[in-house]
Amino acid sequence: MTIASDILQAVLPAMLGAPDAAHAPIQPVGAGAWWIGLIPALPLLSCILCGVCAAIKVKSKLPAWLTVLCLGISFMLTVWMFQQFAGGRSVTVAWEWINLGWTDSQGQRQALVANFGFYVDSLTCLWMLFVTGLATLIALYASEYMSHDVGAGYCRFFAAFGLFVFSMACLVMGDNLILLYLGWEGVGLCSYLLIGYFYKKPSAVAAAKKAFIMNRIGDLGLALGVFLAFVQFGSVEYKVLLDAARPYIEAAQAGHFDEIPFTVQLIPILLMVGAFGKSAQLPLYVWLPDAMEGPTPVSALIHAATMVTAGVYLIARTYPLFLVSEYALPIVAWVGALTALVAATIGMAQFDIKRIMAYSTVSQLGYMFAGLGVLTSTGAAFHVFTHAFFKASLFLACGAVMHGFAGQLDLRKLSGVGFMKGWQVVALAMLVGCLNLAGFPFTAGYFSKDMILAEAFVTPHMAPIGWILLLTAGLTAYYTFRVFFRVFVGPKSFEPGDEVHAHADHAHGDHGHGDHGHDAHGDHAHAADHGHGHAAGHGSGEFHPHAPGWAINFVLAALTVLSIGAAGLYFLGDHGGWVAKMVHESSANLPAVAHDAHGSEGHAHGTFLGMDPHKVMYYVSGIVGAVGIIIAFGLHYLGRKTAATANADKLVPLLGPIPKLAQGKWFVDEIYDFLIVKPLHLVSIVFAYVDKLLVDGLVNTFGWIPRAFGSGLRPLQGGNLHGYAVQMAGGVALLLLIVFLASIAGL
Amino acid sequence: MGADLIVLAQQGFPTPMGGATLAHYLLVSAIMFAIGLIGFLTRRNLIVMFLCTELMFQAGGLALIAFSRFHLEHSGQTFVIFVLTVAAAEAAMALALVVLLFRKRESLDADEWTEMKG
Amino acid sequence: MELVLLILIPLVFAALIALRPAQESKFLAVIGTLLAAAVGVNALGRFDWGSPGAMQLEAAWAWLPALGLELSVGVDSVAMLLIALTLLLGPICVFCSFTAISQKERTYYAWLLVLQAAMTGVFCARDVVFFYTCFEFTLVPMYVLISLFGSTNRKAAATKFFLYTFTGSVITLAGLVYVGWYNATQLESVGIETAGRWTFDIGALEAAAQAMPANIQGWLLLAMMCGFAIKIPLFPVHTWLPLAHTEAPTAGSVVLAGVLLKLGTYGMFRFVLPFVPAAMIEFAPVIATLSIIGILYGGLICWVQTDVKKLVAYSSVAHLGFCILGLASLNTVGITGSVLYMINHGLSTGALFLLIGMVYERFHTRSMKELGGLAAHMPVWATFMVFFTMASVGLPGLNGFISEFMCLMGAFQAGDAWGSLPGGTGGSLGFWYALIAGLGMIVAAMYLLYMVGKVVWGPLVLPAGHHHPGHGAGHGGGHGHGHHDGHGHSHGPLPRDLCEREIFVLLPLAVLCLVLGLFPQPVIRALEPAVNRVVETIHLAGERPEKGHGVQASAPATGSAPEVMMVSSGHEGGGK
Amino acid sequence: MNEKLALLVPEIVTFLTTCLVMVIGLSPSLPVRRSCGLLSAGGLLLAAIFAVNGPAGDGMLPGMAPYAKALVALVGVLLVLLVAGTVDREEDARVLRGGVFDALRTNRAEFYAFLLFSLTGVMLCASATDLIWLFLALELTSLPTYVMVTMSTRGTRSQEAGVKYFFLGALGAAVFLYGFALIYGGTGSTKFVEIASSISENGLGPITLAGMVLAIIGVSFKIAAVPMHFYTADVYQGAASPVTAFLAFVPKTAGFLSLILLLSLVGWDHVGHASHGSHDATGHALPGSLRLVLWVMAAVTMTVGNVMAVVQSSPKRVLAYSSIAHSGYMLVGLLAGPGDAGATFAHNGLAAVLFYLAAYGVMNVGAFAVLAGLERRGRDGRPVEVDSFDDLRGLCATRPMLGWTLVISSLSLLGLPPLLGFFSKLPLFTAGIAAGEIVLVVVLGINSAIAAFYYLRFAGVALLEDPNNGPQPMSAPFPARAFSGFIAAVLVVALSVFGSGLMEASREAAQVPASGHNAPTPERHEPGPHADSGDRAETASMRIADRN
Repeated sequence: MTIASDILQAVLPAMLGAPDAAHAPIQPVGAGAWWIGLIPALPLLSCILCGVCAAIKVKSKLPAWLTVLCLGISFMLTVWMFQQFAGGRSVTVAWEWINLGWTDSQGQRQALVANFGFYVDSLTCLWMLFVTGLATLIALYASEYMSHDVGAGYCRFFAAFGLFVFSMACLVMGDNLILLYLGWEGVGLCSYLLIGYFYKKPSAVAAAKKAFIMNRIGDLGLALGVFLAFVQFGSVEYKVLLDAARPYIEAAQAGHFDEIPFTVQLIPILLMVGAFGKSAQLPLYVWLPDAMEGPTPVSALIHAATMVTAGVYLIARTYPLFLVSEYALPIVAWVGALTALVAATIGMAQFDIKRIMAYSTVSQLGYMFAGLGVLTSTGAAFHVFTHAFFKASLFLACGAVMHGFAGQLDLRKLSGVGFMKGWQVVALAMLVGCLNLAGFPFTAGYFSKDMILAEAFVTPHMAPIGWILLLTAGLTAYYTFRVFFRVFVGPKSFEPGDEVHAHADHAHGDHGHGDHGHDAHGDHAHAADHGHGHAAGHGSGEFHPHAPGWAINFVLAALTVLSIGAAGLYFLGDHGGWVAKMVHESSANLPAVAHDAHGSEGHAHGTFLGMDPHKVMYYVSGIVGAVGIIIAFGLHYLGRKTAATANADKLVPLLGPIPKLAQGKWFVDEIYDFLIVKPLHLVSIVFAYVDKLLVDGLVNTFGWIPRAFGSGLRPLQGGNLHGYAVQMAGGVALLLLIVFLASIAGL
Repeated sequence: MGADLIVLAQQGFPTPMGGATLAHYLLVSAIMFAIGLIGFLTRRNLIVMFLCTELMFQAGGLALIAFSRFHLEHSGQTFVIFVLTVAAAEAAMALALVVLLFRKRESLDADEWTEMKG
Repeated sequence: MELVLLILIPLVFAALIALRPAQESKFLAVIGTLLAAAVGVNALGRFDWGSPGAMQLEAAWAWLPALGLELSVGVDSVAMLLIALTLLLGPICVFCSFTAISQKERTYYAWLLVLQAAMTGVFCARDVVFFYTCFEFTLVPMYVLISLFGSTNRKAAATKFFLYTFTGSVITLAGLVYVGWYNATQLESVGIETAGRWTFDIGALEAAAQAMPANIQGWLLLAMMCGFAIKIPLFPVHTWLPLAHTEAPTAGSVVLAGVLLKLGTYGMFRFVLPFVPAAMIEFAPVIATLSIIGILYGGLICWVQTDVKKLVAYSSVAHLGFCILGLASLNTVGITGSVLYMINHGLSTGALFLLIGMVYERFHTRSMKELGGLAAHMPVWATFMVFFTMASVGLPGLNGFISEFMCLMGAFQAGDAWGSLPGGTGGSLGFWYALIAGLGMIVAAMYLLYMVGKVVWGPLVLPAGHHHPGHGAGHGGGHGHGHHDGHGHSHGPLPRDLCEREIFVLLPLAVLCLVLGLFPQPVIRALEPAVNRVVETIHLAGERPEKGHGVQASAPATGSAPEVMMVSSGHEGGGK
Repeated sequence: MNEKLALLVPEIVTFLTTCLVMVIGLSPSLPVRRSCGLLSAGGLLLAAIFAVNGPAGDGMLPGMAPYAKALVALVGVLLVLLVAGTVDREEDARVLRGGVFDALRTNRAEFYAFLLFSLTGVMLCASATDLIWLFLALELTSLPTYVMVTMSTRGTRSQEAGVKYFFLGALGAAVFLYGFALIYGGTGSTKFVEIASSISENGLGPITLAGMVLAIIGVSFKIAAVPMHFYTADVYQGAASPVTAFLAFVPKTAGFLSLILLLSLVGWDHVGHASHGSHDATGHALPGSLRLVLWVMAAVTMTVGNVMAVVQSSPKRVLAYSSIAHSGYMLVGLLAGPGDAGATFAHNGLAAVLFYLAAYGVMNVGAFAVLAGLERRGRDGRPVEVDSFDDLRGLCATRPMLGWTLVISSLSLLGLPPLLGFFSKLPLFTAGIAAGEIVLVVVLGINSAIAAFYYLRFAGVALLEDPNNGPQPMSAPFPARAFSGFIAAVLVVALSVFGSGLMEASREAAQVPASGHNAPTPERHEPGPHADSGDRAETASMRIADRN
């Protein structure tokens, strides 16, 4: 009868790969260990320590080491947590946060309870492992990357960094939706602070603001979802919520969505709005590319690996709620697929390598959403996991380039970087990352993408999504390798950027220095001042790119290894690998249907061109990826003599306005600006005037009335005895008349 | 109310008084009052104005006497004596005031005194 | 007795300040406010947090007994917490004025203390007239502070402030007196203990007002809201607030935002909700709609301001809209959120005004066109600014979040559609109210980040005439000379960035913002019984809409049919 | 006859003082002449003591006479202090310079005598039991004030004020005299008791009604209520400030006492005429037409007074118009009436009026004392009164005592809690609401807010403005004036804390005897604690019965 019920009926039995998960009773919620609280606490501690460093004006790399240390311990604790608690469900309550009770109309006691507590199951562990692990590595990377800014800015950076990890930990580990919300907005704040790290650049400030506000739009949806979840189930705690949704799952599986209350079905739709905001999905994705204004480690950690996957996490965490809604998952799937495609098309036409990576992030997030939507939470989670590593490594490689080439990110101005001295590690990391992203066979990205693609074709009615994703996979491979072929191989050539922060730009954030530009140059925008000054100072041709140091190389190497190694997870354990096992043990699992047969037979529900998608997709996606790479090779490597031009340029005129539009990001920002921001601003101005003239004017009118009356009556007080007498007599007469009339009226 | 007034007005005095009823006296009294009032409102000479107020006082006095007779009760007449006294006192004051004012402005026009207004 | 001391101490010190030389006044003010705070701490300690819903620390003295007045004080947890807020802001206001106020110090500090006494009085009053007395008397010190120590347009602002709020509250008084009369004369036959006696005791009048027919309750609601809505201020009677804020001195703005506006919301909590529950149920959508208009309209106006202080002032309109929305939701979560909002808004917005005042003291401008990128110039200030902005935005983990979230949640819960669901309370608001009010969260982010983006971030802009201490040597020579505090500045005692005193003023607020954001539960627990008391009242009124006389519940036999008909027709009348 | 005399002891004491002052004032010795004021004050104090300890009156409201007399005498003391130096200033100075004393050129004796006469008149109003008495008392109150106004300064303004006051006053007197005549005609008696019983037996006939209306309107000249208010601003401005203070209190008190008495002839318990809220089943209200007249008068009076005050630039004119507004407020109390038999203070509108009179007297003295306490050199070198807000600027800084007196008085007049003005307005609220006049109470409330505008100006100018740069006004060389203001300010504060006694007194003063023409409605029970007032009412009625 409906798409979703078909999907469920078809797929649910198929998904029950692990028989133990299928028939296991609902696990009781156990008590966690006290030290779990340390996992979020340590990053917070590092944040506080960095704040102290700022206060006592530390001028060394101490904040970075403190952060790395704290995050490292936190990571180790996470590993321990994984060993101790994965597979079960446990809650550790740090303290009572909100507990407000009342008696409802039936005389029942109800309470809004949200503790500062941590819910640990496999999903938590899965997420926390890469969050803390990557955070540690990237902090290490940043210790070098940000070294130009040692001082207050350095402290600020690492404080926000620590706070981010804390917030992310709350988001992932929180045992209720409100704590998740805390983490949710907390990561948003850190994102805001870090995007706006170079706060003298108006574009950075604008980007930070945009990110926060776009996220807030999503947050509103999330908040409403939380409200509705509470209203419906009387709790915001996972341990109640997830179990409370279970009774409805059976109805959903039977296709009887009309038996499920509308409010229950509405919850996931509201929650998903939040997820769209945080994970940069249509239509709220526009903030993420702009967020690249932040320092590259930030882009790597927050805007590629961790924070933006919070939306995926949210849906995975509340998967039971999504399963009982008729439209929620199809919407998620479609939004994800379209986002993947749109972002990929934009990514193809960009020249700024960091932006390309940003769009690829959006695109890959779309993949993950599509994966969730086509009922492979495993695939989505796996893709999150692999993506975290390879995308971080890609970003960090880009960051290394940016660091080394004075902020140069234009792929038309860089070429053959991989052949320069000291850049081999970067180039290798880049290559591995690109292969992963392109879905080159036997890379981690290949497996995780395959899982999603295959399920898209398996799931009934979702084949169009499969096709979109397949097309996107090809586009992804193309634009990924476009970057690689243009920047890292080919003739050696470069043009340094205009931002030489590596040498002299102590201005960022170091308040003491911030104003020299003013004395020297007057009112120019600050960042521009520096640019001009230094570009002139270095002269043309005198620029030597400085190759990354040990920290950057180490981190890149580690990430490269990890992203290769992540592929191995697919083979750990059976049927989908380690990640699948983790997911099945958690709330993201598709629950068992008690009554029907299960096993791999169910896979046959959807086909890919008449074949079993699970079997052929490995080849199909591998071929698609390879085709993309080959096209990129042809268009951007073959016969390329300079950095600026390539064979692809000849193609551009043939495509008409499309490349321009794609390069202009389909002008979505402009459309938003025109349709929403401008009118809203206009309305605000109108309101301001209305307030001043109408609302306040009305008040002033009321204030003016007595005055007007008084002025009006003044002539009656003409000072003339006769005038007074006449009026008195008139008044008497009038009163007598009143009495007369009143008497007649019978008063 | 109007009807009551007519009934009352048509009642004769308790003892014949040449056919004059209370209504006649009241009418005269009212006319006196009205003349006084109109005079007060229209004349500018302070002395004339004062006389007009006296006329109004006496209109009240006339009404009192008429009622006193009507009720066969003496307090109204007593009242009139007092009214006359008060009127005399007022007259004395009025004259003093008028003299004072005349000295200042060489005029008895009430409209000369409009310094304060508003 | 503590409560009376809390009122008396500031008054005594105000008198002392008036009598002693001007040089001593600021120290006397410090001592006075700190002493009051110490007594307040003692009162907090003596307050029995085990039964926070009950009136405690009560004391009463006869006062014009012929009029039935009583100088009676007593607090429940709501009042106690608001008193604590008042007492906290007292020393802060004094400290923040040390350098800002250099003339007429005696007048300034004395009136500041009088203001504190009056505000404390409002919160601890248990007698309507005493409440009203303090409520009105806050106007005088505020009037003095604005019109003596404000900026250019101060006279007009002060007058408008005074007259506007005064006009409204006179009508409120008429309404409350009406309740007094009702209690004294109309309730003899029904079984309310305090009825039939001329009294202004809040408890007694509460019982009396609840016993009123619905249509009269409607009128009473209107009358009471005249004063409270203006004070809050609720759209569309808010226009005095931006003006007053913009013109007021820093401490004035802090008190205004921190406590004075709360008099209105507290009044609603203390009088409107429990007095006229039936009418409140009926008019909740109206009040909620107004508050939502205030949220969005005020927020959007903020967005196009260029004066920072005006922006924050309008943001109060928006914020208080959330507060009222919470009250109008008429359920525990909403009202608790609202009460928390009263405290939180006082902390965060008060701090924002302090911060703006500190900048104003240095640059004598508040225009965002003339100020920008101060993070480079005043990093400590910028840190606080961002912190308190985030508190004001409602960032989770800071205080603003809990209250805003709960206000919205309350409104959401109060949906008629989900009256029977476990988390729903039923009511006349619901999804759409929460959704549209929730847009205010986005708008809040828009305007506050716009402000921060202009003032804190971005390229450094200082007003003309405020050249940063130059190094002359341009780039090369500049390194390492970054911390020439105060060098080259024309305004004597103030360093470039915040001095210790200013940090000392801000720190407690920041700490409280954090603490209330992360550990709100003690407060919530304290509020729960007090709020639930009110909610149950409303609940009772809602359960028996057909019986206008709530008291008839206790004597069901008296509810004869004609009377019921009359009351129900009155009910319709009240709805118009 | 003799028992009647006992009731009049305060008046007699005042009158004797008057005689004494008239003689003393002509003494060639300056110190003796100057003792006129002290002597008057002493006499008034004595009168007040007699009034307080004296017996209740025998009129319609037996308790009102002692209260009103004491009130008038005590406020009179303040006024006597305030009028110090109003007359004979130049004459005294001439004598001091060595000039020969000329009894013809001194006005002190007359001035104080007139003052005391006028006060005597008010006292007599309070104890009036007869229309003739009332008429004479009112005239005794008014006539001296005409002279006082005219002679208060040597400028033409005083004379202009005098002529306007006198002529319009005469017109008003003619109106109420005619009204009295009609009342007499309608009821056949000038005695209040008989009039009241006639009205309660025969109803309010057309002639009596017309008489009542005319009398009310005529007497409202004294209280400066619309439409008889036109003289107020000009007269108040023209008279010297101390005399203005006198005018704002004394004739107004006389007027309200008379109005209370006149309305008590009709009574407030006309059941069934009340058209207000149906929830108010007491039906205690005046007959509809009178109610309507008073309602309109009250609403219009307070509104006109306030809106006119808002646009004035002279402080004295502001106070004059505000005085009109205050009369409007008090009319609400009058309209509300005494409430149920034995009603508490809060329900008793008449008590509210009586208390308001006391409060207004005190606040009014405070405000005018400040104006009287200052002066400027005129163009001819003579001292002239201050009559501009500029002269009041920064008064709290330059002359703290006067300044704070002004601030306290004006804030109190504004009705700001916790000052006396608020606690005198509150009973008007309560009584108005108790009488079901909710709309009128709201009008009253809004008017208080309008009034805030100009009173705030007084307070603001004195407290917040910086002193004038130009020539400063000087203190008037009569410390008694400032002293009276100081006492008034102290009283304003003190009465707002300890005013309960006065409130109780005014409540007792405003008791209408229960044995009146209409028996109290049976279902309303009499509260116990006020039994003594019942006793008093009973004795009064017995007395009435005796006399009959």
